[in-house]
Amino acid sequence: MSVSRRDFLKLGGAAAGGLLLGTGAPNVASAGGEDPKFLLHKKIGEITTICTYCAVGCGQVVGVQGGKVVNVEGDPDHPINRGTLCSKGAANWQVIYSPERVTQVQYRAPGSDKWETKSWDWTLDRIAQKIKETRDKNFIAKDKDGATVNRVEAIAYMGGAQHTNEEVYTWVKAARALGIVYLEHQARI
Amino acid sequence: MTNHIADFANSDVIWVMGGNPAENHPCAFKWVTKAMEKGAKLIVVDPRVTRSASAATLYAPIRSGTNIAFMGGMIKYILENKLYQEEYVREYTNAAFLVNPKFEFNDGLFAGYNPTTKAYDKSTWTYQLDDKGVPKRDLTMSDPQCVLQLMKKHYSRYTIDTVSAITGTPKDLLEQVYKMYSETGKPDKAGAIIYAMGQTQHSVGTQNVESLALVQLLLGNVGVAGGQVAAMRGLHNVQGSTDMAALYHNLPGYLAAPTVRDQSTADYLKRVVPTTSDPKSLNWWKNYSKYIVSQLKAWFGDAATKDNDFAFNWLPKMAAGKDYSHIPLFEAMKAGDIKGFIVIGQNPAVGGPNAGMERDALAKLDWMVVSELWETETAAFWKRPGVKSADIQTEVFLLPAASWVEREGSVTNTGRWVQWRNKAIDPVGDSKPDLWIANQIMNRVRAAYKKDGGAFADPITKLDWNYGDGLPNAHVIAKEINGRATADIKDANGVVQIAAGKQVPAFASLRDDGLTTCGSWIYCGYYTDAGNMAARRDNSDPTGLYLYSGWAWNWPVNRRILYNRASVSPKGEPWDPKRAPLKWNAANATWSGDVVDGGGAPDAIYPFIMNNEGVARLFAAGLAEGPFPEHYEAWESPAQNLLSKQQNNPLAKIWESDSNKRSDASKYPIVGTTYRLSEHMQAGAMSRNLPWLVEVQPAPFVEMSEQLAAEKGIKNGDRVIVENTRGKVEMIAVVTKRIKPFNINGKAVHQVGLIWHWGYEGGSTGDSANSLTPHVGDANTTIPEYKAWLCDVRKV
Amino acid sequence: MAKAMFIDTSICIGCKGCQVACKEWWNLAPTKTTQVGTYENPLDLNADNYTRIRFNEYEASGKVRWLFLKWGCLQCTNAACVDVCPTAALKKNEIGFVSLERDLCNGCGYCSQACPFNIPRMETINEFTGEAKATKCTFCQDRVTNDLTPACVKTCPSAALGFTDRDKVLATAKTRVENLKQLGYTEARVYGETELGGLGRVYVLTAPASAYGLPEKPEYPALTNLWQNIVQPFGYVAAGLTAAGLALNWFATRRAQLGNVETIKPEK
Amino acid sequence: MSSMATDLQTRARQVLVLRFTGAERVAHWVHFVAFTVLLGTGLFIYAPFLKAFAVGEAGIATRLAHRVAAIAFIAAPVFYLVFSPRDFFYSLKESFTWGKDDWGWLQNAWNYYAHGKAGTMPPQGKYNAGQKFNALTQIITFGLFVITGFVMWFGKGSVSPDVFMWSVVIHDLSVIATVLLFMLHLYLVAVHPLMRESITAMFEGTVTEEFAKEHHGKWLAEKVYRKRDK
Repeated sequence: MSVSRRDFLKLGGAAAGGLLLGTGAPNVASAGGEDPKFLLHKKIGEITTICTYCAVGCGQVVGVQGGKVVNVEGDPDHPINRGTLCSKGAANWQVIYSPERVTQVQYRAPGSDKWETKSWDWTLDRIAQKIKETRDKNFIAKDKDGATVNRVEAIAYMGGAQHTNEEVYTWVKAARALGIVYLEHQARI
Repeated sequence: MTNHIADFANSDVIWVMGGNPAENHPCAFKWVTKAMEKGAKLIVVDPRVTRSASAATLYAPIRSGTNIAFMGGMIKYILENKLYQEEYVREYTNAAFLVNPKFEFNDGLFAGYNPTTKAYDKSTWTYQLDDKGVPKRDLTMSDPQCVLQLMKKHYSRYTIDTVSAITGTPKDLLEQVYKMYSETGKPDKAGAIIYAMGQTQHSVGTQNVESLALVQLLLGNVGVAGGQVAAMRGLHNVQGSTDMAALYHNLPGYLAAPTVRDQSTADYLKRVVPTTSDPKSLNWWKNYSKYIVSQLKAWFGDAATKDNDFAFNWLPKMAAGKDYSHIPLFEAMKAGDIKGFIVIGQNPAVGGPNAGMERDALAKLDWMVVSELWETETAAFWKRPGVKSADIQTEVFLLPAASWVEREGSVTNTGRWVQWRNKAIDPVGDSKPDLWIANQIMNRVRAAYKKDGGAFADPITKLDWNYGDGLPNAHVIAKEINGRATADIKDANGVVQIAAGKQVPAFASLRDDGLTTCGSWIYCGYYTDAGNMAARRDNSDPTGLYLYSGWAWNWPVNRRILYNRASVSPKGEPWDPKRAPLKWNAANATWSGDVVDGGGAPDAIYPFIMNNEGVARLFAAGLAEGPFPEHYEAWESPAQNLLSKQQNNPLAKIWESDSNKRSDASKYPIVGTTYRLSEHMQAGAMSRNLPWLVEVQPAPFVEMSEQLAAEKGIKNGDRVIVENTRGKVEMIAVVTKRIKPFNINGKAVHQVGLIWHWGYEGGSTGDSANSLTPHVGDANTTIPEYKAWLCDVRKV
Repeated sequence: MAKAMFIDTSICIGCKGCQVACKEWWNLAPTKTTQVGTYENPLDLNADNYTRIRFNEYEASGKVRWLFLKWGCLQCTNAACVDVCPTAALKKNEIGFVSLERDLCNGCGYCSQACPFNIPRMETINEFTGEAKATKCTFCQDRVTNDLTPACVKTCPSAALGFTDRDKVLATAKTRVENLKQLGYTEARVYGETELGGLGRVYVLTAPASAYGLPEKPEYPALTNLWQNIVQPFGYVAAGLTAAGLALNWFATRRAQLGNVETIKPEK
Repeated sequence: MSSMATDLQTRARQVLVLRFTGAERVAHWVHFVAFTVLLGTGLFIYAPFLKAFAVGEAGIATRLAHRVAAIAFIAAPVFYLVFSPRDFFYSLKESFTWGKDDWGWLQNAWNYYAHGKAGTMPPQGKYNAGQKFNALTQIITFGLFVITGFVMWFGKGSVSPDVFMWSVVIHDLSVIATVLLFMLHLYLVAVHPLMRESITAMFEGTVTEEFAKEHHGKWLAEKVYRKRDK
C-alpha cells in the first residue's frame, strides 16, 4: 500500500519527538522569516515496508527515485516504532546496493577452490535433479517394523526467519511434500 | 509474546531477565521508557550492567545458568508472604487442583525417573479426579496435595541464603527485586517479564521460561493489559516461520508433525487432541481435526479426499521420539546421513553451537543449496581458513536472493502482528525472490516425477502447486494460507454461509469434512474477502491501552492480548477497571475492547481455553523434566548444585564426543556466555557487510571484570584468547566496571561475555564465539546451551 | 521561533541509531575504526561523522552506571564559528541552529579551530591545494526548514531525543530534572540553558557534566574574541589613519612644491 | 627620428648611478607581486565586504592563489640570496646597522617629506632610516608570515586550536603592520611629489646622480665614487 502524496512530508517525521515531549503529536512549527529554506536533498519515501532485522517489526518508508531506492527511514504512522529505527534499521539502505551482495548465481564444483557464475536455468535444473536423485535413493517408505513413514532423512532444510510468511509456508509445503523431516530454522539459535 | 510490544506502556513494573531489549530490540524499548515516564519501575537482572540496565530502577547481577534458583526464591517469597493474587490463582490456575498422592519429589528427582532411559514415567504426575472425571479442587488451597501447597513445599528449599550462594546475587538485591516485583500481585497492578535467549538457551531453558510463567500466574499478570510473559524474538519473521512451522516437530499452526505412531488421522488425533470432562472447559484443541484436514486440503487439493484419509499418509512421519532439531541435524550430517542440504537465509557456520564441528559436518554433504544476499560463512565453508578446498567434495549452489524491498509479503513480529511489506523496486541484478526460487525448483522436481516417476511420487505430483511459471503471487499464497470454501457451505437450514471459492472469514468456520482449505489455521482471517488485513494502517487507539486493533492483523483472530479472558474476574469485572482490555456489557451480553478469548458470558467458560483444564498450569506435567522447575547447574559449571545431588538436568540432551568434550572447571574455571550487539545482526551477514554498521562496531570482543583482567594481566583493548575443549577464539578484551566477580558459595567466580556475530566472510571478519559453545540441548526443545559454559582467558 | 534539540540522557540507551541515521540521511562515507576496548565508535567526530554517542562508566555510591551522551554541534547562540567564518557559510538560523551552506564554504577551517567544543571538522578535498569543506551537524537543516525533525531525532528508538520550541524543551527538561531528583538522581541537571548564550541542544544529565566528558562551564574562546573584536577592527582603524596621514602629507608637500614653481600658461 | 637623435647628442651628458642590480630588482618585483596577491586574496577573508571573492569556488581559487603566491613570496628572498649574495648580505647588514645619521633622518623626515625642506638632514647611506625600518619590518613579518602560514596550511588538526588561533591572530597583526608600511611605501615611490624618481630605480636599476646625491649622499660618496675612483 502506498501512502498518498499529501502524506509525503509527514512520513519524514514531523510527528516524531522525544518521549517526554509526547510521541505522536506534531511538534515542529514552520520555519519562517528571512532565513533560507534548504531544499530536501533526497526523497523521503512513500512505499511502506517492515524492517528486515529484529522481530519488533518496525515500519519503514522507502523513497524511490529513478528506479533506485534513495532513502529508508522509519514510518511515523507505525504504532510501535513511530518513525524510529535503531542503527541496523537505519543502515538498512546499504543492503540493497552493497558491493558485497551476491547478485548472480554462484556455483562451486566438488573439489574446486572457486565460484563460477552460472545461469539460473542450468542451476535450477541441476538442483531439481539432485533433489530427485537423493530423494529416490534414500526414501524410507516403511520403517523396520513395517510401519508407513514415507520420509527422507538424507535431505535437510534449514531457514525461514528471513522469509515472508508466504515464502516460508510455500517452502514448508514443498519440503513436507518431498518427505523432509530434518526441517529447522532460527527458532532455537 | 502473550501481549505485544506497545503493551509494555501499561505495566507498573517491567522485569528484564535473560534479555537485553535496549540492545537487541531498541525500538521496543521506548514502550518501556513510556511506562517509566508514567511511574513504572524497571528491574534488570543480568550478569553485567547492560544497555538495558543503564536505564533500570534496580539492577541485580546473576551468574549465568542460575535463573531457576533466582525465580524459585521469588516463588517462595510470593507464596510465603501471600503476595499472590488470590482469586486469580484460585480460579484461573490449577493451584487448587489436587494432585495424585503418589507424586513426589526427592533430592532433585520427581517421581518416576528411570536412570537407564533418562526419562520420566509421568503416570503419577496427574490430578485426582472426581467421579465425572473432573479434577478435584480444594478452593481453600490448603490441602497438602493441592498444587499450591506442593509448590510451596517444593520451593521452600529456595531460601535467600541458598539462592544467593547459587546465583551470586547479593542478598539485599535479591530481596529488593522480589519485593519490587511482587507488588504487581495486587489486582490493580500489572507486571511484565521481558526475556529472550538468556532464558531459553540453557539445558534447562524450557524450565527457565516456565518459572517466569509461574511467577506471572501467581501475580495475576497473564491475560491483563501490562502483564505478560514477553518473549522478545530475534529475527523479523522468526515468529512467522515458527507459526508456519519450518520446524521438524510441527505443521503450520502448531499442529503436531506426524510420527510413525500416526498411521491415520484417527491415530494422529487420538494422540494429539486433549480431552476434558469439565463442561466449563472449552478445550479449544478439540477442533484439531478441522485444522489438520483443512491444511491437508490446502496442500493436496482435490487429491485429498475423505476416501484417502485426506492424504494424511503423504505427510512424512518421524521416528517416534527421534529428535530432528538443529543439533541432531548436524550430528547426522557429520555422520554422513544427510546428503543434501537446503539452507535459506541462515548461517549455521557462525550461528550454530560448536560451530567448528558444524563447519566440518558441512563437508560431508554431497550438495548444498544456499539462497542468500551474501556469501556467508556457510556458503563458503569449503574455502574457510585452515581447510583444503580440494578435499571437500560438496557441490555448492549459491542463489542470489531478493532483498526485503524487492518482494512483497507478510511478516509477523514478536507480538504476533502480521504486517504486509510492499515491493519498492525490482530485484537487483540477477537476484530473485524466494517464492520464485521455490516455485522454479518445485516445478522442475514435479515435472521430473511426472515424466520419470520415482519413489512415492504422489505427494509431489499431486501437490496443489499451481503458482504458474514465473513469480508466484504473494497475495494468492496468502489467500491459500487463510483458506477458502471448496464448495458452498450451508447452515442447518440450507442457507449458504460461505459460497464455494470464497475466503473463510475465521477459523471457527473451518471444517474437517473437506469443505474448507486452510494453510495455517491461526492465520485464518488475515486475508479474507474483505481484503488484506495485514496491510491495514489504522493507528488509532480507542481503548487507550495501545491495542491498535486496526493496524495490520494479530493472530489469532486479531486478538491483541492472549488469554485476555483472565483480565476479568469470574463475575466479569476487570481486575483493574483503569486498564481493562475487555469489558462485559451485561445488558446486551457482548464483550467490547479486544477480541475475547472464547466468547459467551464471563462465567460460562474458564479463561485458558487452550488448556484442557481450562485454567493455567502451575503444575505442568507436559514438560520433560518435571511439573515444577527445579534448579540444576549447566552442563559445564564452576559450582556444585547446592539444592540436590542432581548436578545437571538429568534429561538434558547431550552429544558427548571428541568434537564435543566437556570442559572441566579445574582447567576452565571461568563462566562463558554469548550475546549480541545493537549494531549487529545474529550471524552477521546482514550487518558485517554494511560499512556503516562495521564502522560503529568494528570487531568482536570479550567483556570481563577489572578483577579478572588484573588477575590475568590483561589491559583494556588487549588481544586475548578465550578457549575451552571445543576451540579457541582471539578477540579484543573490553575490561569494564559493569561486570563484577560473583561470590558463589564463598568462592569468587568470574564470568566473561563474548560477542558472537563474527566469522570469516564478509566486510568485517573475526573469530566466532560459537566455536566454544557446546552441543548440549534443553530437554524439551533441544535448544542449545549457548548461555552458560566454561572457558579460560589469557593474554595473547 | 527558536527551537532546540532535547536530549534526555536518562532515557538514551546508547544504541547509536542516531549515528547511523545521520550517515544515511547525508550519505556519509564509512570511516575505518578499530575496537580498542569500548562500545564507543567512532572514537571522535570527523568529516563523515557529525554525531556520535560518547560512552562513560560512572561509579558512585557503589552503583555502576553506564552514561551515554549524544554528541555533535551544540548550536551555540554565541557561536564562535559563525563569528570567525569569513564567507558567512555558517550562520545562526532563527530556528536555533547554526546552518552551514556548503557552497559558500571555502575551507579556511577557522570554525574548526574556534569552536570551544571542537566540533566542526574539515573534509579535505585536496591536501595540496588546501581545498576543503567544513562539516558539522546542522540539525539536518534541509529537514528542519521543511517542517521535519532532524534524522537523529526522528530515528531515536528510545525517544530520548526531541525537537521543538526551545521554551518547551527547557520547561520539559526542568520538569524532568525535578522528576529525576525524586527518583534518586540527586546530581540531575539541565545543560545548555545558558551556556554560550544558550545551546541549541538541551541536555538532561543524571551525573555531573564531567562524568560525561562535558566542560562544566564552556567559554567563548578568548583568542577568537581578541582576533574578531580587537585585532581586526584595529587593522581598519590603522589603515584608515595611515591613509589620512598620507593624504595630508600629499597636500602639504604639494603646496610646498607649488610655492617653488612657476607655471607658464600658453596663449589662448 | 633623426632630429631626436641630434637633440640627444647636443644635450648635456647625464650621469646615472646603478642603485639596484638585476637580481635585486627581480627579487623585489616577485616579492611585490606575491605580496600584492597575498594581500588581495587574504583581504577577501579578512574583510566581510569582500566575501563575494571568498565564497565557494571563488574562495577555493583565491585560496589556491594565496598558496601559490606564498611560495613566490618565500622564493623572492631566496632568489635574491642565490643570485646576488653580496648585495643580499650588504642590505641585510645595513638594515640592522643603525647610527646617528638615522637619528638625523628621523629628526628631519617630517620637514623634508611634508615641506620639502632639507634642513639638517645628514647624507644617507644606501638605505635611509625609513627604508631600514621598512626592511626590518618586512624581515620580521616575513618570518611570522611563513611560520603562521605554514601552521594554518599544514597544521590544522595536528596543532592545538590555541596554536592555530594564535597563528591567525599573528598572521593578521603582521598583515596590519606590513599593509601600513606598504601604503607608505607605495605613496612615497608612486605618489609623493618629491620622490617619483625612486621608482625608476626599481624599474631600471638606476637613479640620476642628482637624486642619489640628494637622497643617499653618504652611499654615493662611500660606495659609488670611491669604487669608481679606484
